[in-house]
Amino acid sequence: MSQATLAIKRISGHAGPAPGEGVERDYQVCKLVDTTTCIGCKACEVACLEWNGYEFTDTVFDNSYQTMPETTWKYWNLIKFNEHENSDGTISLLMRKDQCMHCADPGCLAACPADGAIVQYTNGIVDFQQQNCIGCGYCVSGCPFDIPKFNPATKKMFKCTLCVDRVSEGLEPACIKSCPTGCLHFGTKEDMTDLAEKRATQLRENFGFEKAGVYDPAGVGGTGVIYVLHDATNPEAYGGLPKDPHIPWVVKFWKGPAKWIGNLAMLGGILRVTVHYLRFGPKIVDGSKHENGGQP
Amino acid sequence: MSTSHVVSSRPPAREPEGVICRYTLGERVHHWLAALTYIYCLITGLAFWSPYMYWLATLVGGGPTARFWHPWFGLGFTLSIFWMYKMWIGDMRITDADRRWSKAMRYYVENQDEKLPPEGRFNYGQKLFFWLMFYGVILLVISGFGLWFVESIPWSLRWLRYTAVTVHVVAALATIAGFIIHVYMGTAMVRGGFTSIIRGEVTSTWAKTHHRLWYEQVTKGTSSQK
Amino acid sequence: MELSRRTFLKSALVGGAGISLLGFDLTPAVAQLKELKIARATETRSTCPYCSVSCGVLIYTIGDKAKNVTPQVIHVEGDPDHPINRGTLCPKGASLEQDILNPRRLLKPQVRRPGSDHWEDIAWAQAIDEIAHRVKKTRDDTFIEKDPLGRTVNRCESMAWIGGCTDTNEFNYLVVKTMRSLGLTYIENQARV
Amino acid sequence: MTNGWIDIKNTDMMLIMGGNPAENHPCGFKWAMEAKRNRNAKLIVVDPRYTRTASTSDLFLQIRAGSDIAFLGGVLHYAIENNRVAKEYLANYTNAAFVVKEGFKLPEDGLYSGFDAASQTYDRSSWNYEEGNDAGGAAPSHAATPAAAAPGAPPPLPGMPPKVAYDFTLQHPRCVFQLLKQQYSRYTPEMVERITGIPKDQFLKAADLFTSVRKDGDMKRVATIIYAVGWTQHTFGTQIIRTAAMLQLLLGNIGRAGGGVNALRGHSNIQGATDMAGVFDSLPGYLKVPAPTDVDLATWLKRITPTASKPAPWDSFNYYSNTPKFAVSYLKTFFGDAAKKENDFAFHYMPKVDRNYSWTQLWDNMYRGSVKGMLAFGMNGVAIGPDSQKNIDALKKADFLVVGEIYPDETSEFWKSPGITPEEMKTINTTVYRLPCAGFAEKDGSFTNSARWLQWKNAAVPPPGDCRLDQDIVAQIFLKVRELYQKEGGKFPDPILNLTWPYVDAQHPALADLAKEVNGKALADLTDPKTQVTIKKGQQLPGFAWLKDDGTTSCGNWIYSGSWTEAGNLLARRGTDDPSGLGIYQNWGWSWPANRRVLYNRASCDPSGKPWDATRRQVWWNEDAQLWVGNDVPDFKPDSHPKDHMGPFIMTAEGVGRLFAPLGLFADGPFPEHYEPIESPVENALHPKQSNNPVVKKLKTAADKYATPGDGFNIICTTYRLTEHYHYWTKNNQMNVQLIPEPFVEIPVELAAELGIKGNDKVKVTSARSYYVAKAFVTKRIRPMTIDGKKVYQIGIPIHQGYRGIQEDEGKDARTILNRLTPTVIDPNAFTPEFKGFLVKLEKA
Repeated sequence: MSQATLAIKRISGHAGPAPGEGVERDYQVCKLVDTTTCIGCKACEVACLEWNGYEFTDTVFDNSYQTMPETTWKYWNLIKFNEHENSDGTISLLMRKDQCMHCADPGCLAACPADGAIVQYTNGIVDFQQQNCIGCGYCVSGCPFDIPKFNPATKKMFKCTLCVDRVSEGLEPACIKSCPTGCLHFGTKEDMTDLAEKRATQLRENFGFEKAGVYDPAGVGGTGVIYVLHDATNPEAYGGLPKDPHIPWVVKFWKGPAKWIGNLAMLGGILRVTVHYLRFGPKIVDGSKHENGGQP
Repeated sequence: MSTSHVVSSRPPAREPEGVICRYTLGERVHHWLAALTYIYCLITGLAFWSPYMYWLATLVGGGPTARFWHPWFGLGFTLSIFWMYKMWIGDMRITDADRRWSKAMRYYVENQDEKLPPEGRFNYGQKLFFWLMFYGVILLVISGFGLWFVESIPWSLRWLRYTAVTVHVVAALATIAGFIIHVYMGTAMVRGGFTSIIRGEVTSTWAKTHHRLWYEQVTKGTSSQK
Repeated sequence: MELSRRTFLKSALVGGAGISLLGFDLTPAVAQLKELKIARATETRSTCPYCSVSCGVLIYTIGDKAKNVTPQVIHVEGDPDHPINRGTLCPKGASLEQDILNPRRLLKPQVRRPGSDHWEDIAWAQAIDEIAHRVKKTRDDTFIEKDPLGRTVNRCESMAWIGGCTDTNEFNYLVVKTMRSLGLTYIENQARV
Repeated sequence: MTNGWIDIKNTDMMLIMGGNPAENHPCGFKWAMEAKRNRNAKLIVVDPRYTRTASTSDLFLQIRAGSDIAFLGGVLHYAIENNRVAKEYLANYTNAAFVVKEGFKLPEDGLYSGFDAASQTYDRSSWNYEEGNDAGGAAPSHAATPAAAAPGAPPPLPGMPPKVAYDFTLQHPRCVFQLLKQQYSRYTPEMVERITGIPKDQFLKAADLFTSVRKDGDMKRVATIIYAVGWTQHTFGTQIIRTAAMLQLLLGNIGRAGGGVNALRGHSNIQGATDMAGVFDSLPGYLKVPAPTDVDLATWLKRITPTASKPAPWDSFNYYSNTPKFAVSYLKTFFGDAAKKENDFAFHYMPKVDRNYSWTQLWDNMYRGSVKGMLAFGMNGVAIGPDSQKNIDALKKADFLVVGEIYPDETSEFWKSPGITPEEMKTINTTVYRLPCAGFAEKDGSFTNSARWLQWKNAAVPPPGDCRLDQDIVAQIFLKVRELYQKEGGKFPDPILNLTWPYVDAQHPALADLAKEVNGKALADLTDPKTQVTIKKGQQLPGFAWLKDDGTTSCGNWIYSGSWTEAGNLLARRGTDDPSGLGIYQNWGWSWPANRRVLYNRASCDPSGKPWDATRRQVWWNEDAQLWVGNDVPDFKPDSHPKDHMGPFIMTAEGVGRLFAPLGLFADGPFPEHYEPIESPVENALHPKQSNNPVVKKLKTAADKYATPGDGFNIICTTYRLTEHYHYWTKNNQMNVQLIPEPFVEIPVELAAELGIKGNDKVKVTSARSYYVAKAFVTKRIRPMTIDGKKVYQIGIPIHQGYRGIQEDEGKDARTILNRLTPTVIDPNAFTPEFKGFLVKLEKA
């Protein structure tokens, strides 16, 4: 995997720059999820599980078609269902594929203290490297989308890899391939943004969805998964998609200014006591005879 | 309380002017329990704190091991602090003497101890450190649980995660500040202090100089007992 | 005593630096990319057995068809060349691997005897022999050559064949061929319901 | 499907009704989404529930289950009233201009002319065309012909006049168009609202949107209608589909890219099973089974071979006039040298059928004790129902049951179904053989999809354990029976002994050999007199045009002829070229008939042979070549000049689409009429005295019970599949079970509130037959309805559970075979049970 390190542009908990930062040209990959053509069939859920080969989950019916309440460490891709009542009294069944958003500015990576546990490849994929993960769960706090999940047995965090094993071999992610209606699409960020904007325009102009738009939140630097929504003003209706997601300011502060303030404070403390010693010296009770407090 | 501060039964020290037992064996054990657990948490905590210190985790067995033990050592530290609290609560209350001493603290810093009003068994600074560690550990342990079991905090209560992170960091930094001073004073600055927490003894002079009120109380007690 | 603490710290620091200097990399390895699990597996083209869309599926099996390999399914996904599904699959099609490798599969012939409360294993040869005898006896006992009006009907109304939804055309043909030759009239299929 | 999956992308307008393709055919549904994306096509969904298909619709209407004809009839009425009809298409390609016999009566009172109440049947002789010539004004410049039989419909009975009276101006009071107009004049928006529960304004919105493709006489735009078993599983199911076909003929949408009436079949190969005559009433290729009245081959052939019936100025190909060639080749294939001209090609070997041996009758007769043995291969009759308990009770009376399966199923374990005590088990004397079969990945062979595409698949792994290939099992049983007849003799052994068995390994017939046999081969050297092309004896035939009625060809199924020729296995072709961009894929697999992808594609051109829409050119008349050419194989006589006015519907005797279905085509009327389901909460608003389909007969055993609202059964229950599961199969698959782990009943919020039911509560649903227990799914996606002034609730239950599955195995006493609830009444034409829309009671369990 000698070249693989060059495909990394950010590394969590890492002192110094990542080996691939600014080294090679690469395109940003992106998943487009057009919720207006999602039929909630869960093919993406199955394809994800089949490809990644995790164990099955015992689920319980809970007054919904939704497979389970949230994604889990071994279920990375979940369609969230919402029987949404429209303003005119009609019903919409809103369905949205929930998974890692592969933020350009990933909060999980920012929060992670373990060197190399989270990496961002030059193509934008944010990937967890379980062998380096220390299971601290800081990524949970860093993520504005509630994505990283903890496997209590192995004490490692897991989430969607954007099928990095497939993508690095030139294939599309498993979920994308399976999607029957083409609600999922894969390509470069540029192309997907273009496609999404065109679709949103079409929805506004030809299908009467005046508020249709694209969800590509700037708060996290844009995402590697973008959505087309019938109503972009109300992303919360789509299974709680945050309206303006960003890395929690606490995490930003903690991993940013606080780091320097803390480090300076610690360094300052050490410097101060050193200066103090040099200036005032020790307190010696019994004169020079017994430096060590008069002990033998 | 005073009964615990008996003169060592060990053979008299070289200087007959006398040594006084400052810390019993139990006190020393607890101090060092707290110290070692704290230092472990400090090392691992610093490793998690900054990528430039992540190598510290390698020194103690690697990241996952560090992550595994950090909360357990933290719990150990908490317990030892609580034990100390039980042990020393009587000595740690802020008294009028402390208030007087605090006003003259500058002299202490500048090694002009002769200008200081007399102090009890622990001076005001030591007490401050004690309370800093005591309240610090409470915050650390509570926020620590939030970080330990972060995945069990539901998304709707995620503000708890953020609070936990903030509190843990702030509390840790505060204890580190105290810790730096404590270590400096205990090892480099106040000669005799380090030995006292190792061996438990100080000379009478030392006691008289730094903790006159305590010295008087102890010697009075001793004479009355002996 | 004097050395106790500072010495320890000093040696630890030097030791750590020493480990680094000696080439022990303290930085964990990064980017252990997962290998593509189907890279060299055998790919067989098939058709999904579920609904009538007829999605093309690729069944990946262990090995390269070399003699000394027993193929087993490791993955199933859509056939991107298939004009209808173009590689897509639904949640049923996407789980076909679990259909092929299913612990609930029936693996040996069984018989439940009259009045019994359990299955018994039966050898294939015996099962086929018994079934053939029953078919012949039932047919011989009830075969109708002429209806009450004296018209030739040559039919057997006392046995039924019901065929499934996933039978191939060729199997259906074989069924129609054999069952019609036995004179069966009750030949029905999932297609009816 | 008249068209195909990919062809849906060519449409401008979709009406999805009686189907839920987003959930049940997701990968085919992509093409509906493509039409929306690329053509701004609109999607109208009409369903009792707001389904996942509805979630992508532009307009959703909640309809009462079983009132589809009223809705479609209303749209027909709207189209005629608002002049949204394809006039030229209608006049030339349908039987609109045909004059119907005097004496024919429309069902104002619910009955057509000729009804006999005692036998509950119609004398259909008045449902015929008038014999004669032009009965109206002058003929239009281009004249045309009729016919909209669904693919595979049987040829009509003889009896139609060869020369039909006509009025090309469509003004004659007894011409089909005028009768049609009169018939649906009663289906006003107000009446539609009374029957279906769809508010008038919403109905009008839908009718306007759907018929907008013919706004201002435009012929370029195309609409499609997509349906599934939500239409077929009714006691008037065939007639719902006919209404849709008529609407599409009226709008000129049949035969065109992006148009048609598209049945989405529910299984991978039930299209193939129907083609191959896995059903009692046909022989391969939709040849009608011989009846006792067919005393010899000639009588049979005369009965099943239609003769052309058309207006004198028009031409009709009447392709079914070739029926004798298909039939004789079929007999030759089965009986080889034993089928000789002298013995009527062994016609007497064929069992003669003169009554209904369909699915429900089968179980009924087993229940009555006359069916003693059953071979069920991949067919879970207990779970499929209807009235699963009746089927269980029927099996208790059988002597033997042979089940070929890959999983333990309800049918093979009927003798230990929930509720059977150890004592009762001892009294069940059925011997059950359960034979482990091979799964799809372990077999090769071909499936025929909903769009009539035949595709070959390959085996990836050998069968596990002691499992055997299904074809081997059937062959081995048959050969053993044959051996017994050889040794011991028995009743009429001739067809058994003389059945051809030309397979290399007799005990293991290769599916490839069977496929070749199905295609057919020359039994003697054949020469085409026109082209002088010769086919040597023993060679595979290039297609059904080569079939002969003199015994010189064999062919197992004429519509599949051309699929495995001397060029090899065309079913396995993988050509991905699609030069027209219409999604035709001529070189992928093979499509019947003759590799045509869109049926009746001649109708995609105007009478002069030019495509209605130049941007979607399927076929056209090439004046230079004097031939029909195109991107698809013309479904037409290739050299028939447009001026000859041959009808584009070459499989009908009339050559045109049938708005009016004459004579014996349908048991219950030449036009569809709204009837109520057998169990309905209301009376028929059109004719309360004739609420139900008059020719539907209820079964009469003690098990066959039917409910009325008077008995307290007043909630409509409909049944359906979920996208997460496939039939009764994936309940054995952990992956799918985790997606939907438990059975449930979808209940409207309002009804749940009335009954004090909360989501996830256990509820009990009771029908006149039995009961069902599952969790409540309280949803806003089903709304209360007002039917003819009465508040009516509908609930829905998925079909997928039973008592054998990961979640339902022994010990769990799972009363979750949905079909415990469903009634044993059937459609009089297709014999499909009425699974959709029956009455139940609901309570908290």
